Amino acid sequence: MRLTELRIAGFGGQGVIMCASVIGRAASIVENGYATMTQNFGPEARGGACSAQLVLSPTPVLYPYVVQPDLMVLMSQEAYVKFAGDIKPGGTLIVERDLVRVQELNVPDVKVFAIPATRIAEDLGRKMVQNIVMTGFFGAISGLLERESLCKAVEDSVPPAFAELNRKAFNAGYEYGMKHLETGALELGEEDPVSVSE
Amino acid sequence: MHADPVGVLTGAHFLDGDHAACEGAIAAGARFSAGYPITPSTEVVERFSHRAPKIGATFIQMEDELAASIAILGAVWGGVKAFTVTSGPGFSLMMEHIGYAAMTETPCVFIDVQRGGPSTGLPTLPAQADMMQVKWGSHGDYEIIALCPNSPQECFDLTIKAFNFSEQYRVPVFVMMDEVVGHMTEKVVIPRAEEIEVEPRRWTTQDKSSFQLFAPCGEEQTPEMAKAGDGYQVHVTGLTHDERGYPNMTPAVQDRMVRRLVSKIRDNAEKICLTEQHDIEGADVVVVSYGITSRVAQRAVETARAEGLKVGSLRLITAWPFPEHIIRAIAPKVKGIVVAELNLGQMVREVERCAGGQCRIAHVGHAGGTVHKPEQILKAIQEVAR
Amino acid sequence: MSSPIVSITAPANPVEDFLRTDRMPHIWCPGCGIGTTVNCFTRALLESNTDLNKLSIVSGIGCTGRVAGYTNLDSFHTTHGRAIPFATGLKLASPDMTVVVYSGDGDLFAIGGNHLIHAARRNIDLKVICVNNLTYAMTGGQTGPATPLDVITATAPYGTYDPAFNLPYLVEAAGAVFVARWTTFHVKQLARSMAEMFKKKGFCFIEVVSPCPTLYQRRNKMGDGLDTMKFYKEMSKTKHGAPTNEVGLTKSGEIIVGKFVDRERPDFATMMNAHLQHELGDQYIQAEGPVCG
Amino acid sequence: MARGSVSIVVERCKACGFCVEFCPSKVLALSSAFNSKGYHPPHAVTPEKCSGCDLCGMYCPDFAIHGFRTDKPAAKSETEKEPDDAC
Repeated sequence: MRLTELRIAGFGGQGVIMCASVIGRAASIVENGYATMTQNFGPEARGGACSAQLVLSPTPVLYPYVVQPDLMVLMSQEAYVKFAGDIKPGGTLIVERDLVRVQELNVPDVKVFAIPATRIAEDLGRKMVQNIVMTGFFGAISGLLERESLCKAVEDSVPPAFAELNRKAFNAGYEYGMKHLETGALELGEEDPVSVSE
Repeated sequence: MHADPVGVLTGAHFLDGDHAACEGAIAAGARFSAGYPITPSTEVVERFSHRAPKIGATFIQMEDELAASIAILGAVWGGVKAFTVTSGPGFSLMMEHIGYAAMTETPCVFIDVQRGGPSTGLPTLPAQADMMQVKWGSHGDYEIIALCPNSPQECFDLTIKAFNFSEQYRVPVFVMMDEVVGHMTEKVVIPRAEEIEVEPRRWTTQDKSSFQLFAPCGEEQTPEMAKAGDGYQVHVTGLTHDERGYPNMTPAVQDRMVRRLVSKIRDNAEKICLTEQHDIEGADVVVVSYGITSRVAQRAVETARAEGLKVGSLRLITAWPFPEHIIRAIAPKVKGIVVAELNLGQMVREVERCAGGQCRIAHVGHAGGTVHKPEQILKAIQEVAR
Repeated sequence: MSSPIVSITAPANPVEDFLRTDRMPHIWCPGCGIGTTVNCFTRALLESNTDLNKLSIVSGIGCTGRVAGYTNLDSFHTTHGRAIPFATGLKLASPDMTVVVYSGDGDLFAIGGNHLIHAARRNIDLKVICVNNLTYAMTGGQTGPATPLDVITATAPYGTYDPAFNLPYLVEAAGAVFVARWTTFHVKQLARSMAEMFKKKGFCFIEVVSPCPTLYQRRNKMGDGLDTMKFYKEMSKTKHGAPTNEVGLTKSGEIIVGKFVDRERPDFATMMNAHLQHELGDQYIQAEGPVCG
Repeated sequence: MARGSVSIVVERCKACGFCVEFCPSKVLALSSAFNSKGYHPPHAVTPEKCSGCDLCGMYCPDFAIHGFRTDKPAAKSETEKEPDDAC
């Protein structure tokens, strides 16, 4: 694990905080590193937008906030517009393919990876596990944490009755990520394969 | 004694500070809480309301903070350990009962998750601006104990400590969190119950006819407790009272009683003052901070040391009683002390008072809403070290 | 002086056992009715065989607030207006305790009004005795929430013009299960009413109209304590079950007394325990009073 | 023959007169003597009429007087009414 600043954002109901919490749990409890999660509690974060910040580190985290994220998981267009430009040069953007239209950023060398997490979750029968699909995808793309650590954190975060479904969701996202890594990151501004349904 | 395992969620958890503080309270033996919702503290009692019915505890949501802050005192005299939770505006309403708890020597814990003020201020954003209010907010002379956690783990650990101090000294104890610490989520390790030291209430076994509810015992100058229903016919009043608890409004009794309320804490201050000190020996500059600011300050200290500056750090875990003896020892040996806090000048006054002009004091104030940038603190270190 | 008859075999005044006699004489003025209500209170405790080790008395601030200090019971003299929330905490932490709140009209209905209505709404098992002397007496006779219209007070030198609370009406509306009113003239009825209240579960309320000769009556040229007692005797009318909206007090009009409300409604703890038991089943662990270790 | 008697703690009395006024048998009157606070405590002017009903004790706001029976408690006769029934 290396010092990494993450932001995960989307709209309420997508399980943004849960996604961040699973990653933090995997890093700090399963892998015994350090993770500090904060959330945007300001009124500006209401009305749909929802965002969590996560600092992962091999040593204790001192400054609790994210200054310039190394990696962002953006699950809505609003979140993309609001946060994408804050990414660190050379950083990684992970987006929900059907909900985010990636646009040109004034930041060099940003890598973009997209996954239709909602659609995959729907195919699994429960739209609500989209955040866990996204967590799996994050795991594969970022390579920050062990696959097993994340999967264990997912299982520890959900009621036992839903463990199987969430494991499936996680694996689906992870597999999609591994395939995506083979084909490489998207170019910014690239229209295809991102399709925004309007 | 050890914690009751019924309430102890042994293991590693990924918890925010509010939830961790609730677990600390439960581990410490709290079995009653009365609350009134207020951001950013509400999660503490939300969790308690969820946990209470499964551990033989009671939660009641009261009609306001005045009610919450005295319902817990009623519960304490009914024989349980109790606490309430609030933030700035609610804390202002509770001031009356801080005085009442101090005057009646009622062991209890208040958790204040500080947000920006004055007034409604910044409900969802941090500050450390209740630090003087917690000490001086109620009228009259009294002493309290206030602890400042800087992580969810400490929200757990120090809430237990707060309950222990409250029983040891029969005094209200305050866990002075801030919004960042309250809402940040980190790993919290909850030990096994037998590894958690819990201070039991010091129930009296003295004779019913001669027991005095307010007669000091031991070097802690703290009276033993009896509860309603024990047959002691206790009388508890906020009026100036003698050792039996009877109102006695004379200058002599006032002097005797109030002096003891103050001295039981002041005389034991060195035992109560918890600090974390790094590299103070030989330092040119010492950075004093507490709560979330201590983490930000530590980053500044590390940068300064990397630049070759001789910088030490003093973290106030106990803010009240103020660790006067430590500041008095540091002041003559350093060029200056940098005090960083999320307010425009509160604990720095204590530092100035104790330093007594023997070194430079630089205050890095902040009106709240977010934490300092480490560079702000670094700049002050560099200036003082020059 | 002419010798009062003192029988050598005189049994002790039954009130003595309930008093902190080392604090007598008390601070109440000549002709004040608070002491009279204490007599009734102690007779009611005797009559109802209440376990005195399982009874606590909680007062707020004011003349009536001093009752807690004079009674040789577990007694709590709290802050102004907050006797009810203190008592709420005490009762919930100590469920087998009978908790009596003994305070005045200003304490309970002005500064403490919010607590009172919420405790009544929740039906917390508290026995509230409100000595209503129609004014803030301890502070010198200012207008209170129960001061009738057209009354001279220290802060209404030209007379009051803001309507008073009708205490039984308010308390009934808020949810109390037992509501009665007497005056300090009605000592036997008051004692009986209190004894009845001790046996009733839930939020119970007794208003006792009482003289404040030093401030209220004197300022309004209504004579002394004894004159006020005679006034109560003359103007009171017992109407059990009277609709509480018809029992509001005026400066010199009729005083309707009696038991107005006596109804059944599960109290807070009963509701809480039943509900949590239903929702959580075996997982529910009911709080069983003092635990402190 | 008196069936009861009263006991008075003169120093507690503040001479409100409640006991005198509401004694159903009119046993009491305020005395002309002072206690140490300058009040005139009551005394029994017709002690033979005292029934020991303790209504004085119920009324006394200063816990200064109470009544008690001196005879063996007998079954209540029909003429013996509870004093409060009058009010």
